[in-house]
Amino acid sequence: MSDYGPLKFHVPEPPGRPGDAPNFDGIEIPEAGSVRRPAVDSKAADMKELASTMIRVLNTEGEAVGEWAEGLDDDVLLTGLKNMIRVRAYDERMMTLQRQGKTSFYMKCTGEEAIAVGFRAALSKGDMNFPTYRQQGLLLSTDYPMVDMICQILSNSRDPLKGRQLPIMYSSKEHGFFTISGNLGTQFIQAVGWAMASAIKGDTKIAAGWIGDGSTAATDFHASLVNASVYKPPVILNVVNNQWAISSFRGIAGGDHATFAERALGYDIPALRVDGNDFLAVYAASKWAVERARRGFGPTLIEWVTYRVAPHSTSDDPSQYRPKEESSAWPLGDPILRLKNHLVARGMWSDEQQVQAEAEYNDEIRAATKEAESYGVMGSGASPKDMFDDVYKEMPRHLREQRQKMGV
Amino acid sequence: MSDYGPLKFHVPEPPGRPGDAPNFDGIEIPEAGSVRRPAVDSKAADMKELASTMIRVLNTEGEAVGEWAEGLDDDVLLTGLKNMIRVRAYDERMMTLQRQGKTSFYMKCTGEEAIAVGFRAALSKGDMNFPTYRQQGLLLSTDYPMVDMICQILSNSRDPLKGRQLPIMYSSKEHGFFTISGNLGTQFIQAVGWAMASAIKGDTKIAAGWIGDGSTAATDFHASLVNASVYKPPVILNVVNNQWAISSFRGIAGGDHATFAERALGYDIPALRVDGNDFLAVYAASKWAVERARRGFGPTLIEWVTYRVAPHSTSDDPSQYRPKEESSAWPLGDPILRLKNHLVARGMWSDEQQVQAEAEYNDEIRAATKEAESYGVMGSGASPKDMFDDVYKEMPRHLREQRQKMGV
Amino acid sequence: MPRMSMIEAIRDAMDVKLGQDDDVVVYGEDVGYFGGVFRCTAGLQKKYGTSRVFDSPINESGIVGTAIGMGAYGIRPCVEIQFADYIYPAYDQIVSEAARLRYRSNKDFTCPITIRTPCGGGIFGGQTHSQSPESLFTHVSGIKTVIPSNPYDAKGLLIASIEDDDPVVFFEPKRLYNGPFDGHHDRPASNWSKHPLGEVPEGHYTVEIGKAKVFREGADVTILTYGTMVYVAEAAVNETGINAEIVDLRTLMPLDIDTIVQSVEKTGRCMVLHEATLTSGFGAELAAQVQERCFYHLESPVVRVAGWDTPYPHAQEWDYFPGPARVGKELKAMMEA
Amino acid sequence: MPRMSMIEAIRDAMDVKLGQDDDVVVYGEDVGYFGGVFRCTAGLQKKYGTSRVFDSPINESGIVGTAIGMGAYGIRPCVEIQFADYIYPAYDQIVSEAARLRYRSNKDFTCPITIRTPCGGGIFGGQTHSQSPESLFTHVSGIKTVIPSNPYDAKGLLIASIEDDDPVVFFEPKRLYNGPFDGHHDRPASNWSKHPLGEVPEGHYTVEIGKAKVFREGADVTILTYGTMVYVAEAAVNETGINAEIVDLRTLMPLDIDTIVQSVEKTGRCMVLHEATLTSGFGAELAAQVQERCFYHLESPVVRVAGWDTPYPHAQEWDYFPGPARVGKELKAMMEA
Ligand SMILES: Cc1ncc(C[n+]2csc(CCOP(=O)(O)OP(=O)(O)O)c2C)c(N)n1
Ligand SMILES: Cc1ncc(C[n+]2csc(CCOP(=O)(O)OP(=O)(O)O)c2C)c(N)n1
Ligand SMILES: [Mg+2]
Ligand SMILES: [Mg+2]
Repeated sequence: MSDYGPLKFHVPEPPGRPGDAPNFDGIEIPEAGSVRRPAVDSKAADMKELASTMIRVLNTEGEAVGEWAEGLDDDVLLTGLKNMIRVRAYDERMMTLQRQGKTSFYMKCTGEEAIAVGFRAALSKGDMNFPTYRQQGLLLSTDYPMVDMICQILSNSRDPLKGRQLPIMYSSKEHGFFTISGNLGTQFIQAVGWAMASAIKGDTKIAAGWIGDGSTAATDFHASLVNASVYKPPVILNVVNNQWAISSFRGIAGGDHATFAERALGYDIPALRVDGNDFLAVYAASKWAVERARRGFGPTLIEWVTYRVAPHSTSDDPSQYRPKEESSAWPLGDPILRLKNHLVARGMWSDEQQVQAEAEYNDEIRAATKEAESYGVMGSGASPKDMFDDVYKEMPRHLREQRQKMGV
Repeated sequence: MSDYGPLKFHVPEPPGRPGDAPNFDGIEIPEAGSVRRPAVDSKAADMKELASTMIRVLNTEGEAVGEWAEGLDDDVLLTGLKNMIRVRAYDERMMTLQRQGKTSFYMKCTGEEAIAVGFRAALSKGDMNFPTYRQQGLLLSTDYPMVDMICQILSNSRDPLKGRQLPIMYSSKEHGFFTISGNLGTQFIQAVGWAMASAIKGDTKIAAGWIGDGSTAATDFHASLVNASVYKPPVILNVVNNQWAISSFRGIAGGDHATFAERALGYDIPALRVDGNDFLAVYAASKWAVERARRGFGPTLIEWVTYRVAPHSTSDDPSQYRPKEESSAWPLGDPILRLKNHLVARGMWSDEQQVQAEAEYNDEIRAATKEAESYGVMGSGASPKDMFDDVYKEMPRHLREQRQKMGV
Repeated sequence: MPRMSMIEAIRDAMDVKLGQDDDVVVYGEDVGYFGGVFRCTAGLQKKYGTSRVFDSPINESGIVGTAIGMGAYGIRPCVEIQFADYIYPAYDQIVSEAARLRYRSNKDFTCPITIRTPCGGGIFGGQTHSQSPESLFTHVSGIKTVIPSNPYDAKGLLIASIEDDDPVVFFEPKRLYNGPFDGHHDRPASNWSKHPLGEVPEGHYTVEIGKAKVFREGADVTILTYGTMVYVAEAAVNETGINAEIVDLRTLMPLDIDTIVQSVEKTGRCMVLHEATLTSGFGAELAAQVQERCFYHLESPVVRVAGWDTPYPHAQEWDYFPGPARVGKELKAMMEA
Repeated sequence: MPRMSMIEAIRDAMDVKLGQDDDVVVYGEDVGYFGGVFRCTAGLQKKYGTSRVFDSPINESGIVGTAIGMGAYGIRPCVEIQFADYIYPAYDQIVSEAARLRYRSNKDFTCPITIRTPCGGGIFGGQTHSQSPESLFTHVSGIKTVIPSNPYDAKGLLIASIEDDDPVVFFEPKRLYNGPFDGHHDRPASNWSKHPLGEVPEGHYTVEIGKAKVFREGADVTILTYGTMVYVAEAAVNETGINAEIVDLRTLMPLDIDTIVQSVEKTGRCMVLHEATLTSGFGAELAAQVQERCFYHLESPVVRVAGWDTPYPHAQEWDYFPGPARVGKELKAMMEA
């Protein structure tokens, strides 16, 4: 064996660390409109290239081009823009609450707004999302009361989850929003199970799982793909590739030389890779996958290519591990700005309307915050009495004893 | 949503169940010699088609053809044939011991002998396998004492594992055979870790993980591919696709419409799909992957296409769930017969030598069995005294107390 | 009344629920066409179709994870983990998800699932076909843990589990599948057709989750036990002549502490007996509670008899298994304490 | 002697071992370049290179599984699970593999790995950043379970763990990272630089695994505890004026039963105190052993004070946490019993 040199250990590194210039050379960006749109009943094997490219609709001039631009509803675009503005304003305000010490924790989705908002627009009532903590846009695109969301953030006396959950871990069955888990990946397979149940019952509802690029490495990602591959349930498996998982870049999830969408192909699951900062592409791809699922053609995996502009959470400081200018150098731009430019170019929207919408949402959020705060802020709201409820449907004897002991 | 029909639930079924005629139409078998052999430093992306086809060397005339036939060592082929004969004879004899009640349990690898034997021939001393229970050929291709293997099967007083393990769960670090686990899939990721350690230390040793088609569904299969993708350690990830997992066919692992080899591509890991009943193909592919790993080009996944001729274990009766004639209809034939025919055709071997070799191994095994039985058979060998040792390196107080209590 | 083995009783429970309730589905590895490696689901796929009874990929996390999703949708999966030794890959789904859904969502989502799994040794299964991991579940708030010791209870408790709106881990002592087993492995095996507890009513009935049963009345010492050990305790009692009260717990969580306290206060002595590894086994919880609640009635310490703190060895199975001899010896020692 | 926080002491332990022994490697999620979400590995990658200190994919089973493979190869990985609440995906690897290798292979293969993980609540982390799952590991034969309560012990025990030839699960009470915490969350936080146990010698030393420490001598009641609860016990003792002996167990498995028995025989009373959920917590094992071994010395039942049997709620954190008021109340009640 003497003619073999010593082996070397390989640990992938991102193209830039603090002090380096941002470098996105590794991200190949095809022309908008260059990717075909196959029929929704296409076989995975017949559309493999869609996992390696990137579906994009908006070109640099802000025009909607190509097959994926066809049949998009203008109302959806207008509403989408407004919802994205609303999400961003909400995030800003909640960050402020955290800085004011009114809540313990917050997580923003800045730069990723198009994904949840655009996807939600393609769903119907009764469909169920299994979101991560960065899909507030799903809930903020519905009529779920914003006050209730803020009460959850504040863990106050009107918190719909009674203070039991970390802020941002909303739950609303009614609004197709599964209770968020702190454990990464676990809900992805539950989405598959939910969709299996819908198929078993001969229902028409579909499910959507959500996972981050880093979390694709988790155990249940594979369980999800295997079960989706075997039972072909009506589920959409969303991978939000925002390039970072706290301080680890996509390469630490094995996503440097293959795309996350390509993972699906080995399981005979069709996959789309989509510009996640292009609202039109998001909406078009979502519609395609929803139609496919609801027509009984089974699962689709979608990789949404985007960038986590914000810190991971209020506990995080990204300047410790990535170039400071990285987020502004991100080549796919700002989803709000891109959709706005498109609508302005088409004469459907104006700068004034934009300013006005921002102001309106700020007002809405300010009012909602005020109302929410009237029910208390962190540390002053939730009651210890509630602590022993709902561990089981009926409180067993030992919990009754413990509650008694606590004197509540 | 009224224009959508009710969803249907899909559960894959094998092409045949008891009473049906065997049907292997789904198994595409390319011509021997038709698949190219890329350089060992090829990128995964540049050899994708090797995951979807099947590398075959022996054609129907028993000739070795194509690029993968080049540079194979005749000695290895002769030794390989003998080792396969030895493995099959060993399996037969151990089954008899089980029927005689001398052991509680046994598992055969009939029809799959070429894989472990051919693979082992490509390894060097110091390399480590992380086998499943169907790779006895790895150990039987080395000078590991057969008597010791049988003593393990008999759980007798000379059992190297002191009766602690279920029969067939051998362990021999010295012979590059990691202690077998009853838990499926767990060792696959350990193989990756072992290879990482070898690379970290600048060693030249490589590791090989082993897993069955059914077990690719397990959690740690994904952990293994992710870690292999990220750190590119010198590991070969062997998937033995013998079509069945107890009563479940490959489709229940999601392997009906995509190959198991194709799974690797989404992780940027190169993959070979190989006729596992063709000893020459097995050896050639193994050599390629071993060379690739040892030269520092990282992991390879190999799908070995074969058929589980035997029942799952001595507790199983396959006539309950698959057509009786399925194993004889298996289109890739018997690995021993195929290699024998090749060697006979080339004048390197004869029918007489075959008969003689069989007789020799039967004698060896009979003698080894006799010796092993002299150390006791199931229920009469292992000592309760040994039960408390080796839970920890040093026996803690509570185990000393328990041993005392037991009175040994 | 028909006599059934425990396997038949368990199958019958699923049959009854599959027949009564379209929302019940049954799946797991080899559970569909083949009917399970222990045959507990034999015939059910044929009767109810592949959408109701089917095979799963070999991924226990996936089995439980999909079940949780189905439960959230609103149906009632009853899934099988082929051996309790293989439940660990599903542990995260059970602990972090099944157990927490109701609580964390303020009952917006619930988890009406049942996880059946064969446990315990005595079949020469070695380290990975013999384990009794029940205490790992009793520590997890939000899970119910059930373990029947006979066909009647098995059917009634399994129906109750499937109907329960909370997640239940349902342990099936595999050594009891075919007959009661008292630990005398060298004697001929008996089977349920000769045992009164093999009498299993047809159709629907339930045994309440959370209720223990006094299996044998006695005055001098209480034996708290469950599963296979019920019969080992009985054998030890018969062989020593000690007049013990044997309590078959049947459910570990929620625990029927009233029945326990009542018995121990009567007898003044208590043995806790299980097959699982001693340290941090469920016996620890039982001993802790008994000494806390019955301190002034106890004439001697609560004694635990359990599997040794080693992996379950293959060849030394009968040295590991807490059989009637070991139990009898400890019982006698207790009575002298 | 330098004063260190517990974070610094833990980092220093790894630094010492990385420097002394080429076979030691350190990895986990965000552990490499960034240095860990709690900064326990800050600077180590820079000092030792990416082959010795590196980031892992988010797959806890993979972290432990690769570590087991490395241990089998012959090196000594010390890995981090970012929060103990996320150790469950690795549970199968720990229980079925790490714990069993030596035994099942008759020491042909061993598992000299250390799994570090922050545990416990008190930082407003909610259900999934607050758990204390230690008892789930004490039930598993073959694993050692360590939980230090101060910087000195943390460094010495971590070095001992890395040098140990068996797998160690090393719990780090995250509420103690920066300073001792007595449960009075509404008072200013103190830090280790002001505490004698913040004195940490430079270089190599070990604290023996399996040895408890009498943290405070006392005559009237023994408090068995570990981790954060050591300081809560101390506060309760100071506030009630009850002369309790506080035993800091430091290692749960193997347990230092001699120190425990000696103390309880002296005081005649025993409280067991931990933050983990009560039922089947490690306190159950302690209570079971104490009543068994010290029965005739006990003047009152062993009392357990623990986290309630619910998930760890976010907003009700201080109602859940067994603080000095609750401990003090129970202590007083015990003394009257
Ligand atoms: C099982 C598990 N392991 C680790 C963590 C800690 N953790 C929380 S978020 C996070 C990074 C996730 O990154 P990604 O999946 O890319 O999602 P993103 O935050 O970028 O949206 C980690 C490691 C966790 N919550 N659960
Ligand atoms: C984690 C786990 N789940 C289930 C089992 C039970 N089991 C043993 S072998 C087997 C089938 C494995 O099939 P495959 O991986 O195809 O290997 P083969 O037996 O065909 O060689 C099953 C389900 C197990 N041993 N471990
Ligand atoms: Mg991310
Ligand atoms: Mg197989």
